[in-house]
Amino acid sequence: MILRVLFIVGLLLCVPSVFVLDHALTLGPASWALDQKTFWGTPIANFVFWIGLAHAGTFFSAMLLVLNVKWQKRISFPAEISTIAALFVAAIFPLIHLGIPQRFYFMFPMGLFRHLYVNMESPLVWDFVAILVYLCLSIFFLLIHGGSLRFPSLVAFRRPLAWVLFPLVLWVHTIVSLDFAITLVPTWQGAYFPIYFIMGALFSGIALVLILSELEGRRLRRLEDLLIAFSWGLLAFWIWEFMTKGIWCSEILFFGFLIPQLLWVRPLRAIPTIRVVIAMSVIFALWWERIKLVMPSAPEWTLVDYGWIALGLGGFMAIYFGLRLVTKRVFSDRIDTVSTGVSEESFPKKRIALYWGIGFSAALLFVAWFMVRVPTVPGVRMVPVFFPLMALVTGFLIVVDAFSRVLNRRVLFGLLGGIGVILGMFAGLIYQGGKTIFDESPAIIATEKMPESSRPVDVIWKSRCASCHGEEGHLNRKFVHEFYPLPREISVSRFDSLGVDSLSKVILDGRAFMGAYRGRISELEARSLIEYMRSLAKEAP
Amino acid sequence: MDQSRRDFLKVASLVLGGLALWGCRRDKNFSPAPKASSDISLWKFEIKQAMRRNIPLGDLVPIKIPGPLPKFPKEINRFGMAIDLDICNGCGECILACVLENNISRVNDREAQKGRFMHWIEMREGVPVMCSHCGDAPCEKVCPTGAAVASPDGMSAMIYPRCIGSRYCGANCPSKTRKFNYTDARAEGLSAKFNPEVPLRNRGVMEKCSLCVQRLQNDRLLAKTLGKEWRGMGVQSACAMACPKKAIVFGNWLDSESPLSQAVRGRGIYTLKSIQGLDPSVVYLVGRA
Amino acid sequence: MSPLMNMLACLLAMLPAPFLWQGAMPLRLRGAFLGIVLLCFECFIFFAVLPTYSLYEILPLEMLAMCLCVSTLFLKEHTAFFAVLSQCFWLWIVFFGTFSLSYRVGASPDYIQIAMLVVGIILSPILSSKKQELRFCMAAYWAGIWVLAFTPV
Amino acid sequence: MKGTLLLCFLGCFGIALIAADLFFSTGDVIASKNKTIAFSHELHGANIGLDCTHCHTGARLGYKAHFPSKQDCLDCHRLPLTDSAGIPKLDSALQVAKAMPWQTESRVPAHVIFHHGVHAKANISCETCHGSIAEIDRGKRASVKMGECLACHRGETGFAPAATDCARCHR
Repeated sequence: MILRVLFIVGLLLCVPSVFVLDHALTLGPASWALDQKTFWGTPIANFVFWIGLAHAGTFFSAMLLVLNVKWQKRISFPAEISTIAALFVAAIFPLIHLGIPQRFYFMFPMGLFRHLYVNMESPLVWDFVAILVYLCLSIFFLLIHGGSLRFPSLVAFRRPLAWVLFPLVLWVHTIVSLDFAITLVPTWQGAYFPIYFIMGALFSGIALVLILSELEGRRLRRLEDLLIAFSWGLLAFWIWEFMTKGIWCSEILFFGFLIPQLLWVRPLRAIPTIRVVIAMSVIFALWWERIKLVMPSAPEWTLVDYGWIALGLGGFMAIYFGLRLVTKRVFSDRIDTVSTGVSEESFPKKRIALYWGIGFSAALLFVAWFMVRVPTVPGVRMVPVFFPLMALVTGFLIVVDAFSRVLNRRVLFGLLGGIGVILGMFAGLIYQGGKTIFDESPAIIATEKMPESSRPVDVIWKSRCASCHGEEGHLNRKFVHEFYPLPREISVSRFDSLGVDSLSKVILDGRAFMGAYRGRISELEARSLIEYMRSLAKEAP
Repeated sequence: MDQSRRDFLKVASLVLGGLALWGCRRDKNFSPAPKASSDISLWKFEIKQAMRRNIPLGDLVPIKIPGPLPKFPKEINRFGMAIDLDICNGCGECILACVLENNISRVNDREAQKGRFMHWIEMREGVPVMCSHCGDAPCEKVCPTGAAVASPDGMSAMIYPRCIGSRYCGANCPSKTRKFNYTDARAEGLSAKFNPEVPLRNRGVMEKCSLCVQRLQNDRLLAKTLGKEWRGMGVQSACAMACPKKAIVFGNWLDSESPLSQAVRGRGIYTLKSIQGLDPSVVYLVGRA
Repeated sequence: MSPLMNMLACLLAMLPAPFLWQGAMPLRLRGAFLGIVLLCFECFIFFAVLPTYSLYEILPLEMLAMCLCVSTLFLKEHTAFFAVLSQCFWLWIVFFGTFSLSYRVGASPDYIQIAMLVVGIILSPILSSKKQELRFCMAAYWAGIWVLAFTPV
Repeated sequence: MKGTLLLCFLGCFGIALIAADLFFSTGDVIASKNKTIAFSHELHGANIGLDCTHCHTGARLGYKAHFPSKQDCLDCHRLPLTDSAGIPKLDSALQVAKAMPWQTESRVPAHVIFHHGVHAKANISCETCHGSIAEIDRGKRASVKMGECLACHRGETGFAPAATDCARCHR
């Protein structure tokens, strides 16, 4: 019942979100709090926040599965759905952030028809790749999990896939942290950011999963313990932020550290509302932390900045609770208590090792190809995309293997072929890129004066005189002899007898069949043309 | 039943009508685009407005004379500028010249209130500040698409059609001299094509001082057509040409005969403290060395 | 950072290791304990090291990583697994930390330290025998990584 | 089985990629013919050996190749040149023509500079981009695709490699 209510609340929140989205896309980045000094604003902060929340799902499903933590089964399915919901929401924000959102595909790390390659040194490219891969693998993981209800033999593939996701999720947030850590912005600096960001992401994620499990009517004491443990870890980081950069934000410490300490008090902990409120306070603290991190000195917020809250919450709630309701209806409650006869250990180990090998070689091949095409990029700067690409190939192979065991051959071929065609078409579209951009009406080419100062005389001769007089001064017989009496052959003696003045007059004003060139050839040029003709005459036999 | 259907239709048509109206608000018939004006006094007024803002300059620190770029060791040209602060009185003529040369658009009143001007040159405490064209430019490293890219001639170039507006370059620029096109200047009639050689920029792309790349390109192409070696002698940026006191000198750092090399001889070379380690090509001259 | 402080940091990092996984502590207490250990490391670095030292920002985390590495020697089971994990943690801190520094400061990552860590990750499953001497060897190896990574300013 | 599966996937991917690539690539641009005065490049060029620069005066030196002015035509057409029946028609058309009879829209976007002179200096013939005279007479326009520009500049089409730095052509 409560799920349904929250789903409707989420949908209702989507209504203002649509207006916010429309407003933001119509007006562009001018519509939220930015200026010519602060270029990254609330969308980036919200992106970091939501991608952090997304990590919780993977943490509870994949990481704890790998680490053999037993109680993860009780929460893993809702957590996985929350990952996908939060990832979709997170993916919206960087797109809105862009000045020209429709050009987002420029960040695909592939060669283009225009011989353009992305800048592999930029963390945004790593980000783009890593998040796409993360989204794909989270969907794969959920597919295997859901599919294992129908085909119990799929359970065996959960653990290998979890081993792909476990480092990937850490990698993704490390890359998000590098967006900031590599810059020259004083408040964004910190070589410790990768671990700091991962801790923050997991902290907020745990709080989210606590809320979600309360909504399912379950209480997991471990989650409360984890919340306390992480609050101390983050305290250490917040203090370190203060020690290294002098950043101190008491709200964050209050909501993010002090309030979670209430969980030590047993009677308070026993009340579900208190637990949820504490978790919300943690989530709020981390949201505010991201805002403070991205824009320490914020220009005045506009309605759009506040609208992101509705957009994020509405989108997340609509997707999460929608999916949750659907899965509940489809699988009833079986999904939450997966207990099949198949052992999770019985996956084909050798074959999985082979898949890792193929993934590794594929990523290596990509890096090698890229470094040949763009030799200026130092190889070590390609490391951040290396692992996600490897994970994508490996994960894809594992999923294909898993489903090839349970699905009908024809269905499988059809599915894979269809996916191949769709992806191929996308790749072709991106490879060709957009049409040539004529931002302005094309310039009209008409006769204009050439720059007269520096025209070399031989070029003038070729363009103006050679059509009749010939390039070498021997007449262009193809043209002249048919229709005109032949012009006189030029000779040095003739030149000297006529004199420069009278000859230049002929050039400028014309004579007999020769046209006048005044206005198209300057007097100075006429004189140098005569010099040129004289030199041609000398060379003539 | 009938009643409720009627109600539903009423509500639905109201909602649809509202949405249609909402959708029309961008329609040209509803809000016709203001007429573009190329009256220079409008730009002059805006420059005055921008100069009234009191932007702190920060410290200036001495640096070594810019040399060949490590990225392009074989190049014989590295263009740059020196701004003589002993002469400059901050009159702002350079900003106007820059605007007219590079077709820099105006901003609307709301943007002006927020101080989001597009001028590539900005007066900070009476000192003209523009992109320094760093040799080790942080903006180029973080641009995801390669729209901010180093040119062998020492410019840090901006390729507008390749820019997706991630604004990472602007965030990572320590001197904050990059300008983002927040407004759709053409739609609002705020831009004018003073110089046919320079394209107008769209909303959503970054721009900044280009070191008058069009002048360098034209000169280079002419020299190459005539088969001459090109050292950029005789090219001047718009701001250098416009400066009434000749405080801005444009030239080739690697050519000992260029006016730039002549002007900096024996002078103290300074730059903003925030970019001191980034090998800037545009520097300030203060006092004797 | 003076060589003395470097050695001191190494010792200090090993100090809490035996107590990390001792007894049956609830998860929240253990977490809080780890947080406080990290806080102590930070305070030490803050007072003992000048911020101009390029690795300053990641030193407390590196100390924590080494502490975790050494603490695996006192585990009863899964020693190798957790040794690999904590060395991966260390590698992660060093690699991505110096990676981001390479953009800002221009220094390249310390490949010797990274290589030693990778060797450690490969070696620790092999060396995970119960023999006391081998455990000592691992601890010495980690201390060696710490000391070798130090670059006098 | 799994191998065939992956082959099927990769095959479909590749075929779709090539198909989409061909589908979205832009073909040659054919301009509508100028109606006022018919002009045959073939008659003027190959037939009587006129250099392109006789009419397109900027082609060897300038930034743009330019179109001829009426005066440029009249250099030769002041006199009856052939016995062809078209000549009187042409004469009367030229009589009433504007000073600039031809105008055309540039295919080069405003943010790109293409300098004819520098390419002529590097011994790139006009046909390389504009096609043969017969093709030009059919209305083909020079193709301006960055991929094709760069293919030459990288030395992939047999010409000497040239600058591939963005700011050489973009502004």
